[in-house]
Amino acid sequence: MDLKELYQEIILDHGKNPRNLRKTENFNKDAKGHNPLCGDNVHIYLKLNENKKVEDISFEGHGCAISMASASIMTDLVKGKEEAEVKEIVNDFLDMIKEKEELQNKILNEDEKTKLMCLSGVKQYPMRVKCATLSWHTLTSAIDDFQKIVNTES
Amino acid sequence: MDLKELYQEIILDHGKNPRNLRKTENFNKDAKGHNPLCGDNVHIYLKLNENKKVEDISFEGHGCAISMASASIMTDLVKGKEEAEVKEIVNDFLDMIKEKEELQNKILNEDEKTKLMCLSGVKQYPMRVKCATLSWHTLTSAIDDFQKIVNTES
Amino acid sequence: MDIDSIKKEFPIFDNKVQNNDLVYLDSANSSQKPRVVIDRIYDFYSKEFSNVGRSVHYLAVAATNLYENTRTSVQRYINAKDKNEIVFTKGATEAINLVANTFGQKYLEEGDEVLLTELEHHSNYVPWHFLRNSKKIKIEFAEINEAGEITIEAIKNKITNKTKIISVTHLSNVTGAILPIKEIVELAHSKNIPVLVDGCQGAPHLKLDMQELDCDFYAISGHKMYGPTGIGVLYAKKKWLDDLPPYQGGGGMINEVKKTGISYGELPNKYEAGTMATAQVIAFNESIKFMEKVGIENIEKHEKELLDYGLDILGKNNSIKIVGNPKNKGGVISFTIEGVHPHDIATILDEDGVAIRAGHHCCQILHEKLKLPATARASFGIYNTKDDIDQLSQSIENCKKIFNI
Amino acid sequence: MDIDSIKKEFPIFDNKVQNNDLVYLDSANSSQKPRVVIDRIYDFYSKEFSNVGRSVHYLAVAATNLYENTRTSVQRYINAKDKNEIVFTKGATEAINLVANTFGQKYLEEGDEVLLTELEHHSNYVPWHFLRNSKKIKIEFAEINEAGEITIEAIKNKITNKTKIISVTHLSNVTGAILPIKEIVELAHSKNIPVLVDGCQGAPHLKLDMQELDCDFYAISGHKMYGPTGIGVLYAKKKWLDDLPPYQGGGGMINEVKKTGISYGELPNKYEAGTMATAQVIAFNESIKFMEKVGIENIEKHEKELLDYGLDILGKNNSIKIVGNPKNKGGVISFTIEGVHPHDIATILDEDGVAIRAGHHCCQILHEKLKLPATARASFGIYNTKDDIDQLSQSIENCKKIFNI
Ligand SMILES: Cc1ncc(COP(=O)(O)O)c(C=O)c1O
Ligand SMILES: Cc1ncc(COP(=O)(O)O)c(C=O)c1O
Repeated sequence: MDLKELYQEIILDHGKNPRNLRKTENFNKDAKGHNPLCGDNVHIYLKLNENKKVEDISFEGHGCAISMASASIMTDLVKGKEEAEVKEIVNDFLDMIKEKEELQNKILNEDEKTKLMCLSGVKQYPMRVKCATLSWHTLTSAIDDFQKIVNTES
Repeated sequence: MDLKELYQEIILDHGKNPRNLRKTENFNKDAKGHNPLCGDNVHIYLKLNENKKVEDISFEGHGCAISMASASIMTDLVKGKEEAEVKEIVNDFLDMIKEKEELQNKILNEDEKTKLMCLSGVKQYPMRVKCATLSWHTLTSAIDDFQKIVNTES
Repeated sequence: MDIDSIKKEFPIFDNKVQNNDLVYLDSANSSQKPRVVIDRIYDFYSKEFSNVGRSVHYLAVAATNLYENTRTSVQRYINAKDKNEIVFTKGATEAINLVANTFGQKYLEEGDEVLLTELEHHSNYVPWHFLRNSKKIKIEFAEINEAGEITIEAIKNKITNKTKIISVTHLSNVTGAILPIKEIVELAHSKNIPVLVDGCQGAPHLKLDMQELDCDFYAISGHKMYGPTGIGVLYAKKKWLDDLPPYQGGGGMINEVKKTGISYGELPNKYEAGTMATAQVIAFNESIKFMEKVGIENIEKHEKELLDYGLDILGKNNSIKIVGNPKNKGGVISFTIEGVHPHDIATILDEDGVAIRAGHHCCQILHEKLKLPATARASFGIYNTKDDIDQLSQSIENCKKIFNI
Repeated sequence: MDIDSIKKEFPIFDNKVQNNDLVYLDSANSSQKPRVVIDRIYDFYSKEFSNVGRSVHYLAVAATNLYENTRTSVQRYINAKDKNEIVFTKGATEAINLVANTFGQKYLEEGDEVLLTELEHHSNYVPWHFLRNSKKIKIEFAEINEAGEITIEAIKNKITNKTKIISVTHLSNVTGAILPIKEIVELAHSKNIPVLVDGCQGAPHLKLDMQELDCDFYAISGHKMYGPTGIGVLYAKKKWLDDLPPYQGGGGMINEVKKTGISYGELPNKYEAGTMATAQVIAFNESIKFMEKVGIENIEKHEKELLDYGLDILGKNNSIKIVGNPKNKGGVISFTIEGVHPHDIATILDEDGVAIRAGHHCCQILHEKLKLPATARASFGIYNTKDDIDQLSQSIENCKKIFNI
């Protein structure tokens, strides 16, 4: 294992200065996520326009560098995408963290993919996978309008 | 260990043909004993006369050769004794089974003691000690008018 | 199947017990452990020990993975649909208490009925008895027939519109009767009644398929499956685990905890409060794998052969009365000898190294019904041989001699 | 005391963890096991295995005696008055659930209050929360002071004439605060209120004397006392065990079982339903004997030295904030580093073989009060050395470097 791969500059940067760490005004979808193991919390706010495009996305919460960076990068990347595209990106990311070598989606460009792959270092740290995926699971809940709190412990 | 010591002729005899296996008419004291481990049951009936002498003693119940023989020999030996003497014999027997080499009481004669010592073989079989002592504990309860059912598992 | 080489995998048989070879015929009580299980515990404590699920350091991560691997193995072994339908408990007794308590809390009311059978072990009666006291429910017992079996009719006879749950053993630890679980479940489900199966004697000896059996709950003890003590499994359909309240409260089973309220964790955490029996769960994986390696079909076949052999030999002995004569029977022979109390039998057999059990086997209801205060019981495991049964038979002769029969 | 030779008795330290020596600072979570304990389990399964209490054959008798010997050892170790005041459970969590459930059933009614503290582990809150739901009781929390302690005044402040039981930790697994149990018990008893002590962190680190403490209940986890997983102890005064209803139902805890009713067994059987964690109980005797051999005074002294050394070294580091500053403190240092989340600290330390725990340590109430979502925690056991703390300190520096602090 290599810590440097986990804590790359970009992760540390997003972890320390997370983008979109605020609350979207007039959001029309939201969901809360919680990791009971460590107490990490995230609240995702989403504003979809009439064409189901992500007009704005933001989050509030606290957590480790990995979870903050993951939420930060995620919100950056899905902004402006359509709902269906967002879902594809989310699933692709979760598959990659779980088992796949590479991202498969054709929505993100290579730069964006490279950015996202920075989070793949977490695969070597099974207990930290939940940190990286919490905000993504929560985003799915927001889109699907699940009222239940997402809980990554199980 | 030696099975022959445990299953002596006298034990087998008392086990198969227990003395006093009946119910005393007009008993004035009684108690039930139960071993939840194996389901052995005994019910002791006692008739003390006005001088607190054991006018009659009997028992009902079922159990292994050891427990039946023990009840049989016990009832034989305490008949005609005074309440205080009975208690002394009971305690002496229980002490002997527990730890003492010999019986200490001066109430029983040598023949009677020899008979009682036939039960000492059980000391080498810790799980069977309860079989040998159930009726004795129950006799104590009867004398003390304990309403609680005696239970030798603990 | 080569029993001799299987037997060699159980270190206990390398040692003499009071100068005798051990003839262990008490597996229905608890089975012996193969080397792989014992070694796994040793290695885990020696090289890998950590608590699971709570720390992020290397040993904790590794232990957590091992722990969850056992869940996957159990799921595979009993063919459960979902990994999270496997809850670890300290034993079958706790598993049944868990269901009785949580189902009782939520669904049982005064006058409701719980249907058991006369074959049940105390562990599948006392937990329901608690509800008789606290909730004023009734307990009904399906009756055995002459053969010591529970037929589907016996169950049907006792179902009323008040019956809220049926809880039955898979295989009687006294008569050996194997219950028609699939039929019972079908019948029960046709009336919307859930079924709990006490699988203590089923899991070590019968091929299991939860999706085919379709029961709602199935309780297992690890120590009867060549596994460690202190570990059991509750299989429950996911819908029940989602629906029922938690059983014990503590660390690990919560989601969010505030002074004013608590939300509970998701499956499987909801039912695993506090530090679990980590080492035992991890080693239990080896029991499952051991049984898979031997093959449950082979185990069934071998034990059936032993049973037939044993019934034949003991059946020829006129002094012996065998308790129950079920058509569908597992490797358990309970018997009495006229004139010798079962405890005396057990003590005398023990002198030859033959370990059997005597008493009511935690089935007082059955023994009362049979009008027998106690029975002697020989029960089989994968390591038993026909020689063991010959020795049993011979020691019984010795017993008769001592008692002049 | 020669720590090096004591450390050699723990096989785990013979192995590298990811090429590093293991610096195990997670003993408050679970302790490592000495060879005597591991060997005892191995030998028991290999040569002596049998279920206890139920069969009369040789192995069963021997196992039963070994099992009961542990009860005697625990009695001696905690100086309980009576052997039957020792009940074996699967862990402290179960022990607390047992008391909450049975005491709650019998004595708690709507509006009654249970008094806990803000330091409590979830295992000493959730079981009481169940009663808040089922019985409409109230739960009060004695508040911590600035130092992260619970004073006798904090308890006094929250006692009302509705307080029916007080349940408090002996030693906080986060701030390390040692509570004034004796004073709390005296105060409580003067108002006829029983006291349960969550002794999870007390038993492994402090000299115990039940007759002197005089508490009504004391809960212990074996796995934090250098013992196996899956074994715990509930100490309870005999009067309570006689008085309270049973907790789980099953084999072994009954007296007589009939279709119409059941009478329960006497102590200690009443609270030990089903097949217990036999091997674990038997091996736990070795943990007790191991601790007796080292000497609890020596353990206390050694851990105090480590604590002072650790507080000194970490205290000098300006980036580190230590959580709580109790006067009377056990071997636990919880801390935060400004700018690095505890989970990141734990992962980075782990890379050097330093095992600590990060999170809320099952104490969300406390963390909410402290306004800290999570903390990092180093906790000590008998095998830790000052070198371990030096390594901790050095790895923290590495952590700061990665995060550019
Ligand atoms: C103070 C305290 N109480 C209770 C517990 C729960 O103990 P267990 O998980 O062993 O049941 C722990 C340990 O996790 C603890 O530290
Ligand atoms: C049929 C049956 N049910 C329940 C039990 C109880 O299992 P345990 O004691 O392992 O909890 C047993 C074994 O003793 C059994 O044979």
